[in-house]
Amino acid sequence: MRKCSLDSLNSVFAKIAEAMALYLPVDGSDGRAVFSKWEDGSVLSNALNTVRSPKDFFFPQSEDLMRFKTEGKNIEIIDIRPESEDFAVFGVRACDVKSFDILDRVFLTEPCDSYYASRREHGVIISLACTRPSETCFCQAFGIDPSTPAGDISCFKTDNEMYWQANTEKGEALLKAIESLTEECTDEAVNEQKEKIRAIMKKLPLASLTTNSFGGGKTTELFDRPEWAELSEACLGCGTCTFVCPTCQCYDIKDFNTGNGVIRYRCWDSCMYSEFTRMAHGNNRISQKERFRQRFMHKLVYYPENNDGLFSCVGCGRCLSRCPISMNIVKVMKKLGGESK
Amino acid sequence: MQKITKEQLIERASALLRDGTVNHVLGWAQGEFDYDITPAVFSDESSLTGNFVWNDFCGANFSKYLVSKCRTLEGKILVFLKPCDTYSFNQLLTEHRFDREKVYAIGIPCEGMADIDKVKAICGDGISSIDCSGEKLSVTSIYEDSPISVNTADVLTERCVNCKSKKHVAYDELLGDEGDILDSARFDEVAKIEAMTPDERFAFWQNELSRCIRCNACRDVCPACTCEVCVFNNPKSGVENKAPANSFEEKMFHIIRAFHVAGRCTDCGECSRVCPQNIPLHLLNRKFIKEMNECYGEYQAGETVGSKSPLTDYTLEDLEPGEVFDRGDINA
Amino acid sequence: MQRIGVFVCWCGSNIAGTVDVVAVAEALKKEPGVVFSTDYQYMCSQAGQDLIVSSVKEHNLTGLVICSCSPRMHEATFRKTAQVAGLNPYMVEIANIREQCSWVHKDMPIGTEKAIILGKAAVAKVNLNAPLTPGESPVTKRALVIGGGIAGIQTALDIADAGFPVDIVEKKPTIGGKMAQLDKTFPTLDCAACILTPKMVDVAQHENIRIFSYSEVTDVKGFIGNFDVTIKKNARFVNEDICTGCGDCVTKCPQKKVPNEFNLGMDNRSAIYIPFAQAVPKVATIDPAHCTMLKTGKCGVCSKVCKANAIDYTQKDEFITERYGAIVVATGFDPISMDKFDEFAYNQSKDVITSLEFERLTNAAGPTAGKLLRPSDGEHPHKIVFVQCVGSRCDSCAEKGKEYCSKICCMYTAKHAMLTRDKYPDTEVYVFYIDVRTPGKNFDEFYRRAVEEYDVHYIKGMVGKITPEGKKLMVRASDLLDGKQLNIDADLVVLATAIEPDKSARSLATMLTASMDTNDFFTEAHPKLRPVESPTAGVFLSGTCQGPKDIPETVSQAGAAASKVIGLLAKDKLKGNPCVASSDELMCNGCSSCEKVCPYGAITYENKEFRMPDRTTRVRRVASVNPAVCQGCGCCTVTCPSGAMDLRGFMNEQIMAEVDAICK
Amino acid sequence: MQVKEYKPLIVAFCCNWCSYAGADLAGNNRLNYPADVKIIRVPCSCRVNPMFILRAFQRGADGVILCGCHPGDCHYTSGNYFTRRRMAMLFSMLDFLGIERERTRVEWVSAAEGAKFAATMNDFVTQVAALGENKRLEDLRCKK
Amino acid sequence: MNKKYLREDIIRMSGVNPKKCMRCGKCSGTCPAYDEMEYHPHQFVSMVESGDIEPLLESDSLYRCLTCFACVERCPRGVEPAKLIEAVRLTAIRRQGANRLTPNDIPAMLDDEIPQQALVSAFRKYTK
Repeated sequence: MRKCSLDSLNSVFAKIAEAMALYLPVDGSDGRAVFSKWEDGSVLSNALNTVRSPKDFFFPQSEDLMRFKTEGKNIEIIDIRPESEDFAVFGVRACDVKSFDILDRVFLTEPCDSYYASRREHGVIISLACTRPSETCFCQAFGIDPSTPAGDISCFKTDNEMYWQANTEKGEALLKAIESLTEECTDEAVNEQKEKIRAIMKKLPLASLTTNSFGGGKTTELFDRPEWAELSEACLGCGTCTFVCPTCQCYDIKDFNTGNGVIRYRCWDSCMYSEFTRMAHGNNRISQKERFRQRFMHKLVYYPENNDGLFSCVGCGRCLSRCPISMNIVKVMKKLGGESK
Repeated sequence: MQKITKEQLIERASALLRDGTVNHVLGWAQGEFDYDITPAVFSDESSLTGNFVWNDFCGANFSKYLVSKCRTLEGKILVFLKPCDTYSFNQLLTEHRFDREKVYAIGIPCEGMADIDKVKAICGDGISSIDCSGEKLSVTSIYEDSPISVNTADVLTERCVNCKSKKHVAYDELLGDEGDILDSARFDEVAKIEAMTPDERFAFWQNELSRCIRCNACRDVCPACTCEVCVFNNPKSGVENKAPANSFEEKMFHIIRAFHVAGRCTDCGECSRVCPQNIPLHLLNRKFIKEMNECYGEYQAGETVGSKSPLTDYTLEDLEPGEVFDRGDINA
Repeated sequence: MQRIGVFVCWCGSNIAGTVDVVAVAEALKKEPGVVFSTDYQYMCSQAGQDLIVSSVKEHNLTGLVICSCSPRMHEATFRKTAQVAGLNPYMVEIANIREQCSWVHKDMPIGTEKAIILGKAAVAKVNLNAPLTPGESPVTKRALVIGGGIAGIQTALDIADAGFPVDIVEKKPTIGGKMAQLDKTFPTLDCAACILTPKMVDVAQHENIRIFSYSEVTDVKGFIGNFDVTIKKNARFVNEDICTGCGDCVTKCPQKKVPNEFNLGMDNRSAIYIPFAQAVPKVATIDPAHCTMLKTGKCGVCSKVCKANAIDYTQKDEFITERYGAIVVATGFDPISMDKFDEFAYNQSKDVITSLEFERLTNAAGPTAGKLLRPSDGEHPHKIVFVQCVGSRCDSCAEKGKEYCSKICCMYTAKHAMLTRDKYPDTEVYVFYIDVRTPGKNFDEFYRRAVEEYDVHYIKGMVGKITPEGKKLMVRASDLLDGKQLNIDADLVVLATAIEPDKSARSLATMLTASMDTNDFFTEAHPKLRPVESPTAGVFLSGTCQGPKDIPETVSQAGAAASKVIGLLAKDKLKGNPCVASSDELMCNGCSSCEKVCPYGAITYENKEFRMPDRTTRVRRVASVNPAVCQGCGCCTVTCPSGAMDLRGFMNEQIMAEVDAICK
Repeated sequence: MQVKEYKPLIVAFCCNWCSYAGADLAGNNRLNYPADVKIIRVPCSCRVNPMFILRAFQRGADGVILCGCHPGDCHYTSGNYFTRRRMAMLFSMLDFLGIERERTRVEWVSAAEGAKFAATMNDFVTQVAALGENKRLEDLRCKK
Repeated sequence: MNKKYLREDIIRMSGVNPKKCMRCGKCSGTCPAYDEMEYHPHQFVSMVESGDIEPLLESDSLYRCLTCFACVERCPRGVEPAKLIEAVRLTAIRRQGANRLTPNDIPAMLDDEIPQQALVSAFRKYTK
């Protein structure tokens, strides 16, 4: 384990930025934290987390896949994929780090999504342990320990120091690069901090939330529960929850005719939208109740069923704070029997 | 603190349910915390007593829900309307969007709603409860030993800071006292932007709109957006897309959204309230309102049912588009 | 996918001089959907059209792009060609590479590049064209003529003679109009009444004509072939069906001090009156503003003397709604007010009169029984000054008069001068003119006779000022040819006042959605080629409502309007313009925005049952466009927030495809 | 690479009854105006949806001008009055967003005003050319 | 001064467009000073239009115009002959480089009959 003083953090970031683009949460003009590219003087945000998740770096909201040029009856396909360059994302919280496990299982299993894979390959995730979890946090329900985040490098921030712990080869290499600006240290202070955080976690209002009623094999039990109607009653059908979610991975592929050829691109889609997966015969989920149910069944039942019991929610709490009508996965879980003790 | 209490509302709603005047109540339901309140339909007294809530976080405008609920619910619906909600209510009636016969509207006074993000800016994360019953908000946090006292005025949502009216323009029954139409400073922010140079304005909006994630929350919450199929969902419209692919699309979405509601927007402020990216969308709507007021005479959408909006009307002497820029301060 | 043929016209050197037509044809070959592209010298010639027809057959074309002159010139031509070739005529688009390209650009490469782009836009549009079929609407075989002057009378008679029923709406108690007030008519000097009153009688007796006198049109709805018109029959307090026109009531009426408008206020009539002896319908009318009975409830003399029992003091205004296939506007003219022309002392002296007043003074049925006497003292005037162009040909900024030439004044002034000299050879007559305009059959000969045979003093120059001095009127004027100023002590001055459209025309135009020019004359659909039709389909123009005219011209226009109406009424069905708005009911949310902006009232709402995506049925309010009423402006399409409303032939997608093609 | 002379691309929406005929008259009278102006025929100026204007800018237009009958002369009696309000509002919104107001214009051109049409187009092209390329409402994907 | 320039200058000074004249002569028909004038109001208009200005400058007619504006008031075409005459007058005065009337001339002209207004008007007319 290595450490540097918080005062020297800027020069450490500068060093990293020499080698690759570095992104970190800073306070945006509206006062909310946002990941942005490090420039000299960028100040690490004190906020718990960003509105948009770090998913964006690996699976951007909109991305051009290829171009077609037509002349007469000929079509030319042009690969417009830019060369992937190395980059690092600093300040990824434990929950968000976990989201990459979930995304990887979707995008990296065959057929592998080469666009995502290339970014995963070139991206270094530098996580940051939480110090002040929010009332909306419920990562522990999914077995995530916010005090000990994974990632290529795990960082821990104390009052005066930043501690760096490499977990992967990529992480080792990066730590090597900043070796001159950090010093070797013990993990004593870090452990002390971890205990403190774990104590706070117990006090959180959502600490008692459990996933006992969910998981693979629960489809028949949950699918026709009458509560879905009430839960989805007020849902506006907007895509806020899906777009701020670090684990939502649905997208649509569309062609855009520029007038000088066609760009094929993909962009996030949302299962909350009435046009989602619309087919020639129409929509298969015809009301908002079904669309609403789909989202939560997917996160809590279908995904774990196909992925060794792994839930596709990490408890980051973004949807809790951003839903226009304050309906969210926690309310769903509680209603359908997610609280025990 | 709201002048009318949760108990008064529950009592009145229960009575109306009991005597069969209404079959359902559109109200606010208690969430996990004191501030995450969800609109809900209550169909019996016990659910009202168990879940109904009325406090400083009941921002949601129920007018738009009437469009769908009048179609799906059997019987008559009681809806609670804050003063600003009543304008949307009328505007929707003007546009024949729901069946007035199916609705029993109770106007309730509103002292302004609090913005949880503003509360958190003061108290930080970790809020375990907020007591709205006193003069000030009393915020309890897991990180603090004793509750933090917060001035309601400091945490009002933007739309409530510039509240345009405390008067209800539509209701079947009014609980509490009727208020007045207020002299708000709601156009000041617009004027400030107008006073910028074009380059500054461009930079300002570039920064704001670049944050848009096209979640459509602004549209989906908007009581003026009740199209059967939105142009942004209709591939034939030529503007359909699911993501703002670049800065042009960000701007186009917001220009068209604002233009489509121009003359129909009651300035209820829901768009800005729900924007997860904190984009001041209401400023675009207010720009249109300000412009139309100045060029074509004062008009408040939803003030009366059946009125003609400035864009579906004209006079022979209207300003030319070029003159609109050069008109100076015609009200001065 | 369409199979489009592109035809690039040289228009001789008109296009080919600045645009490389071969290159245009070649470039457009590469556009999506284009399977054939060629150029030809004159595409609109028979050979050119044959080329199009044969190419359609040979290449199995489904759409045509003609790169040629303006669509305003030959769109109709090429649509017919397409029809001959078996295509829907609306599968043709024109790229305007003449008026909007070769004629405005000089440089060949630039012109060619632009022509290609315009061609691409047309190709892009045709790719999205759909066959359009005009809707059909029935024709109500009845015409309405608004105005019962000579124009309205002639139009009504001509239509009625062709076997179609006609209604005339006249706001005065009698038909006849201005012509009934005239004495003699130029250039033949036959008496106006002698030629007009038989026609009025014809109207009254015609089995196909109904007269709504003392009535006004208050509302017009509908469209060509199907106008629903509300006519307000003003209460005349006399039962028209019973009144025999005997005139006993008129003689006995105690209230006799009402200015007689038929004689322009130069004498009085009674409160119950028949405007003149030959009035049609010849029935009495009570003027409610002056009738003692109606004002105070005390009198009732007329009722007592009426043997037919026709007086009905309780009569109310009556509203009649009738459907018409065609409407003819014949609202006529009025002389302008002289109030603003202080220099002519019209309001200061009774002996300054207008020409129309002069007509009444010389008319045997007029206030002086045809004797030319001064209105002030009833003496015979010995020196009369006629002033031409009073209020006509004024600059618009002068704000007093009218910018146009009133056309008839030169001739009637010559007539007045001649008649005066003929009847009263002891009278000196001066005519002040700016120009004497006499284009017309026997017109100049007539004017020359006034000068040469009747010794009328024509003086080139304008009267500057008239000052009443004692019994005389001092007329100061310039004689431009002699270069001197004249001061004439006239006994009577006659002003040839400008004429203007009747005041009721403006509100009528709004009801009819017919356009007017800045002077409130009705605009014709085409100034040369469609002079008797209004741009609003089914509305026709007769007489001076369209512009100043003399009687022969009015009558010929009236006949022309009638023949257009007959042509329309002879049809059983009308084909509409297929480029109309239509609402996609699945998208429409029934918000009523479109209804608010439609100038034709073409949009209505209905509750329809729909099957929803969630397999329920729902009754929804949706807009529906009456294709026969819609004129295709497209205003509704922009107002519709959901884009449910679209315009056939100019669909959103088509226009955006054009934008894309131009901007790529 | 040779630097290409900057030529603004102007899309002109012309109503069929007045302005399109005015443009034809400009042609009949051989009144020159830059070829950068490309005319799209619409039945009435009120047919022009703000979306068309944004679309033109998106696709690379540098200026958009709308021509219709003079107020009071609309073939459809009132279309241009609605145009006048709509465009006044749209343009002022574009201005509010910092987009150059000189890129948009509404001009009333009658069928008799061929000279006005040509003069308007000459003036508008000069005005737009002075601003240079449209950068604020461009869609980079549509660049050549 | 060349003829063309002179014409343009007078037109510019007066703001009058003589082309609008339709030769009706109403100005001359209305002119109270007609008989005093060698050239009459309508001739001013037509001579300025044709550029035949020298005779006007030489003529005494310039100073016979009372500037009563009757011609301006009554012209049906809005030509405003009096303004044109005023401009010709001004040109004549400028050309002479001297005022036709100086304050020194006044005492000799004074008598009890002359109203004050006439003096002021004379100054306006005869001085630059």
